[in-house]
Amino acid sequence: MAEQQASTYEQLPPNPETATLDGRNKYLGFWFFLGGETVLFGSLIGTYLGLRAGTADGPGPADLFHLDLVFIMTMILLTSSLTSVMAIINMKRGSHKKLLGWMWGTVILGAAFLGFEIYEFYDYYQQGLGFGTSAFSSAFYALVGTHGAHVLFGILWISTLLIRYRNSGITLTNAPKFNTAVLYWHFIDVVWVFIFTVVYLLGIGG
Amino acid sequence: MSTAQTGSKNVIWDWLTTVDHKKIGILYLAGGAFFFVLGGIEAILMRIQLMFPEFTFLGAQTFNELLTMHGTTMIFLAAMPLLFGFMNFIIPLQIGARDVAFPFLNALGFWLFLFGGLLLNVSWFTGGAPDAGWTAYVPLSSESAGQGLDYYLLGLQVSGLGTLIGGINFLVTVINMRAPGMSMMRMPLFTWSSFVASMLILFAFPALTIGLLLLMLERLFGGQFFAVDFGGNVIIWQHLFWIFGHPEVYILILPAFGIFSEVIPTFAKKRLFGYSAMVFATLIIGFLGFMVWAHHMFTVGMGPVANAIFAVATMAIAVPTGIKIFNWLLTLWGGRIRFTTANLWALGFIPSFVMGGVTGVMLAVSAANYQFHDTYFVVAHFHYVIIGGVVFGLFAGAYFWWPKMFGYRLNETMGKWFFWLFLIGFHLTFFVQHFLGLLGMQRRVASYLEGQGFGDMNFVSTMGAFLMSIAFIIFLISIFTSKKNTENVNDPWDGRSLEWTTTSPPLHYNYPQTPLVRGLDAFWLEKYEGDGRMKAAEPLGDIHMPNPTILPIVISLGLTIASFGFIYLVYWLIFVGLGITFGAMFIRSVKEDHGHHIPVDEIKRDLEEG
Amino acid sequence: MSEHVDPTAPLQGEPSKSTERKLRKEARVQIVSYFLMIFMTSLAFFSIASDAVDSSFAIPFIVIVGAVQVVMQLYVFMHMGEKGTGWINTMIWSGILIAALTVGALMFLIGIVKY
Amino acid sequence: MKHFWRLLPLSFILLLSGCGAENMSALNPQGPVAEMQFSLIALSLYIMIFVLFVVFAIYIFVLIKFRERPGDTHIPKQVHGNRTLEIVWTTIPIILLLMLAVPNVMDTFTLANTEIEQEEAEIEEENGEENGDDAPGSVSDQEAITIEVNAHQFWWEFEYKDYEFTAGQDMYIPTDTQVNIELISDDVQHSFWVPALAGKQDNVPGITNEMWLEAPEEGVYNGKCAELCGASHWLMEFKVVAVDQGTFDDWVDGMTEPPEESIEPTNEVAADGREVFEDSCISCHAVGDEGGQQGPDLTNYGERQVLAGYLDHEDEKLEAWLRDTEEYKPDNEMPSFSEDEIDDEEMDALIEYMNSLKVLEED
Repeated sequence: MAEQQASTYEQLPPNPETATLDGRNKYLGFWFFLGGETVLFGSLIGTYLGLRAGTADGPGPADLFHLDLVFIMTMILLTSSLTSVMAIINMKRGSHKKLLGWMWGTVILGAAFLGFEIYEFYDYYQQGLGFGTSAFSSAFYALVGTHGAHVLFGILWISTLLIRYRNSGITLTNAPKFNTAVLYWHFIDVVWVFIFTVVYLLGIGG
Repeated sequence: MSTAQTGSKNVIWDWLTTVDHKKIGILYLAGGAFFFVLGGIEAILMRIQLMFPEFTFLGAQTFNELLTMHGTTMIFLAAMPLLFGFMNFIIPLQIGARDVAFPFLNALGFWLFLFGGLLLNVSWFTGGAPDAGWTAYVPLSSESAGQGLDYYLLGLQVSGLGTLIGGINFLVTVINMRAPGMSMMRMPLFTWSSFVASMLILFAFPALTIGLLLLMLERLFGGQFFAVDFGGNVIIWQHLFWIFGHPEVYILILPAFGIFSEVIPTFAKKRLFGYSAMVFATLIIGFLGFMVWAHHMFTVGMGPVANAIFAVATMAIAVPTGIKIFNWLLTLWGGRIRFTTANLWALGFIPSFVMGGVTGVMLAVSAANYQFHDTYFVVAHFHYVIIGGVVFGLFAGAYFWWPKMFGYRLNETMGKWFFWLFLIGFHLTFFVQHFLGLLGMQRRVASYLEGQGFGDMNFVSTMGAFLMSIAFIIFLISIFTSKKNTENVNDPWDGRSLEWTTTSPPLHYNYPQTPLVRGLDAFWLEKYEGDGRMKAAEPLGDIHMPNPTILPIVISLGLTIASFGFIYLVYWLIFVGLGITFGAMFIRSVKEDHGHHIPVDEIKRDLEEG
Repeated sequence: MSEHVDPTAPLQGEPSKSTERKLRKEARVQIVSYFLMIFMTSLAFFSIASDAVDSSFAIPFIVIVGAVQVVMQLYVFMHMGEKGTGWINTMIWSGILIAALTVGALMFLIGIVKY
Repeated sequence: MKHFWRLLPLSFILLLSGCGAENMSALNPQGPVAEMQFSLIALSLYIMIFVLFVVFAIYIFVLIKFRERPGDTHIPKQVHGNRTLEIVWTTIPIILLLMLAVPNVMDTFTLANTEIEQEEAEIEEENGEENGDDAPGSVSDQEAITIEVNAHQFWWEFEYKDYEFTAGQDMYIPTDTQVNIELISDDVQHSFWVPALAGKQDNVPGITNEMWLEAPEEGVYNGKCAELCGASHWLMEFKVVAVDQGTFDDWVDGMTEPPEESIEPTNEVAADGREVFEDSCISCHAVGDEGGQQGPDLTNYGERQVLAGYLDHEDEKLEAWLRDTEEYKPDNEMPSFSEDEIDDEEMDALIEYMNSLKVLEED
């Protein structure tokens, strides 16, 4: 059975994250969770698109959005996706150190993204866009804020893993955990690409 | 690293910390039954109030709270958990697994449901339950005074999270945990339909989560999603609610269909007619279940094109449902039908549900729906499908699997009394309501005026409700008086699927050796074409099982505390609650728990005793 | 299963030759697609940020670019095209379908314009 | 002949339409809209009864024929399925549903269409009017009137857009004339339903919904709110009063310019009542042009079918209502008036005055 593919192998298992039944369950279950998250963000995006014209005399998208700042944020998040991919490739190579290194890179980039987002919100608030200013503002903060909360959770989650497994080497227990965390991170990125397009680009351009 | 933690000192502690799918299944059943009784009492109170025109048994406000809580309780806290109970107990047995894919999450799902349900009901004691209907349409709900609606929002959010977790767990269990030889197309129909229902849960509940989140932000934090004066739109709530709400009724009915697809072949002693057509129809129903939500909103002003499309899509659901009905009838055709109580419920289901189904098609006729919508016709329709389908399914499942779960058979005589009284009461209650609706009685009314001609039929309806209650009390009594029927419980009905190959109740690791499945209706195959025993897929050896843990309760408790913080906007309480939850999650993540092994000697000992 | 394996022991050894080759190739693919995504994002950005592009073209263009990037993320970064991902594809695409329906409904069927 | 099924003997339904209150039953349709909906109900019911019949017949046959008899121990043949049967019971339902779907789609569009000429022409065509040669005259010449229905917790306001006045609680309409209805709401969602005349549409805050109806006969039709809107949801009733065109015109005149008597009563008691009204009521209730709009317009209060939406139109009921509005309609916005505010004598005068508020000539 799967569990017997042990650490005693001469060679590394090609996919340590799915070498055990537990790992395969985690992998599949997490993907399904992401399927649900798709609908969750779909609902928020739909709400935003339905309400984005409802500015009620408050500022609207075109008055507010710093497209260049958001563009930089997008680049940062895309790059953090790449670093996490590199981390997993190194995990499969058996390099614990490089895994940790690339993952810390992801965390730092994620934190930078979050910092910019907080600055962004602060700035919009200064310009008169409170959460309750209009239906548009509520929907905007709800959508981007939920995404931001996901980023925050991702940062905390990955950091926890990195600290917990700083000395453990790559094991059949932590490989699935790193893998799911990275999947989660990619998903956040996917959602952001979509938010960048429909909220920011369409907000300025359409 | 494996720590052996077998046997616990304390029974209560044992149940609080269990991760065994069978115990969690029983917990779900107990919790669901509690809320079922609660919802039933709410229903009876409403029926008493409606017995006479302009009756003043209850105030209008109380009535609105009751109707809201009855709907919410029955859907979220009774029907779904009861089905989850059966799914938890039976699915791993049916696919030849020792446990579910995520035992820890399974326990977490249950405790979240329970705490969410209790939280919702706390509202009765804190100044008023939610009063805007189970659909909580804005702006009635966003402007409702008091904390009732906040309890609704937080309670459903917490229990909904539990349901979502449960759904994912079942999906992965079915995909990854099947015994050797148990291909997807050899799975019993109950497992199949629960699998599809879990898919619906996965995609439906996030929409509810967002709906509830938005309404919470609106009520508590000054959001303006539904505030027309600030550019908001009230129909967004209705879409989000029904994108969840319509699949929800299929989440309820599909597992019930699955139960009937187990019960009917067993008691007709015949293989399920058109197995693959049944699977296919289940998938189609699941798919179409997502395409039709707006038929709840025909009168809201979406426009004729939208109405026409959703009307036609809704009608289409009748086709796969019809396929199922005819397949059941043809399963019975040529069989040797035994009228046990379990089968009576299944047989009672067919005509009752078909009657609910045809009114469903009538409701799908959008132009005619302008007359039906929001009247007692609708009330009659959904009670016909939900009681005639889901509740009958639950009772059928209870009588069918009771010996497996508890090691004794429920008394058949009392069972038959229960069935007939309930069936008559049910039709008495709801049949007349079709006509009440057509004659002009709108739904969710706290009373009706004298001289509008509703009195007699409402009286009949209330009498029927009393009859149903009496019948249910007989059932409750029979649970406690049947305990001595312990002979022939392992395979009392000449069962067809794997769960009947285990002892009753099953050992806590289900199967000493994982069975080898050689075809559909695996056990029947071995009984009638083999030597009557399942072949083993593995040698007898140590069995790995997960450890019990208290963390699921701690996580759920934390969320409940945080919910009170949200309801009364006490920020430190929110932080304390979330701190407990995330702290417990952190512990779970950091402190690795790899379960324990049951030594082969102990298994041999169990086998000798069994 | 008489021998219990400790899943917390660090994995030892080297990846097999074929795995190593595969990983090396994969790293290349990932980096190339990363730059491709950066490029596409920039394209979308400039088509909006500069006034050079007409918005009747720019809007469908950025939506398509966004969609392509989502699919690339899923299939390159997240390996959704690999073997044994049938159920994953089923669930993710079902989720996307339902999310799309939701977005469509909330954009068009909220009573402001009747269809 | 789209509505041929309407001609079929509807014994079952006719039986039912006998019970229930007059002019408040979807089974007793008046006018083209309710009739169209009724015929769809009937059509779907027939198809469904056919389905029920087939299922029940097989069901009963199977249960009798294949029940286990004592001593029977045979093992039935394990049948896998039957392709032909599967195809049959997939195809037949699809055909039945198409029979239902096609007229439904057509009617859905008809009901959503408030353009009068086109509408009338269509109905004429469908009914195959007796006069045969489609004289585009008789009915269609009549111009449609438009009423904006604003639903409140828990009363109804009818703004006659063509005539620029507002009426409360009783919606007067001329017979044989298409009435276009625009539905709005300022507070929560309500639903406008006159079962005998037309199915419902919702009054949704922030959105204007449209529907139309037509009453062929004079009469008073019961209307209701069908969407849960609060504690007094069940009491949120109204009346549709269909009158002939002449009476309707008189009514419109009276509403736009109420009789002198309503503003400056000559009757002494009523004049006192007018004073009380000006002190306590007029800030919310209007008579003619004067008065607030927070409550129902009372210009024709004396001709109301019922008071407060449902109470019998009697002096004692009116007094009871004014003394304790919360008792009769929980959660409504109207204040109650104690004896300190309006003493008994004033109350009598007020009632006298209110009863005098009429806009139609006495018969």
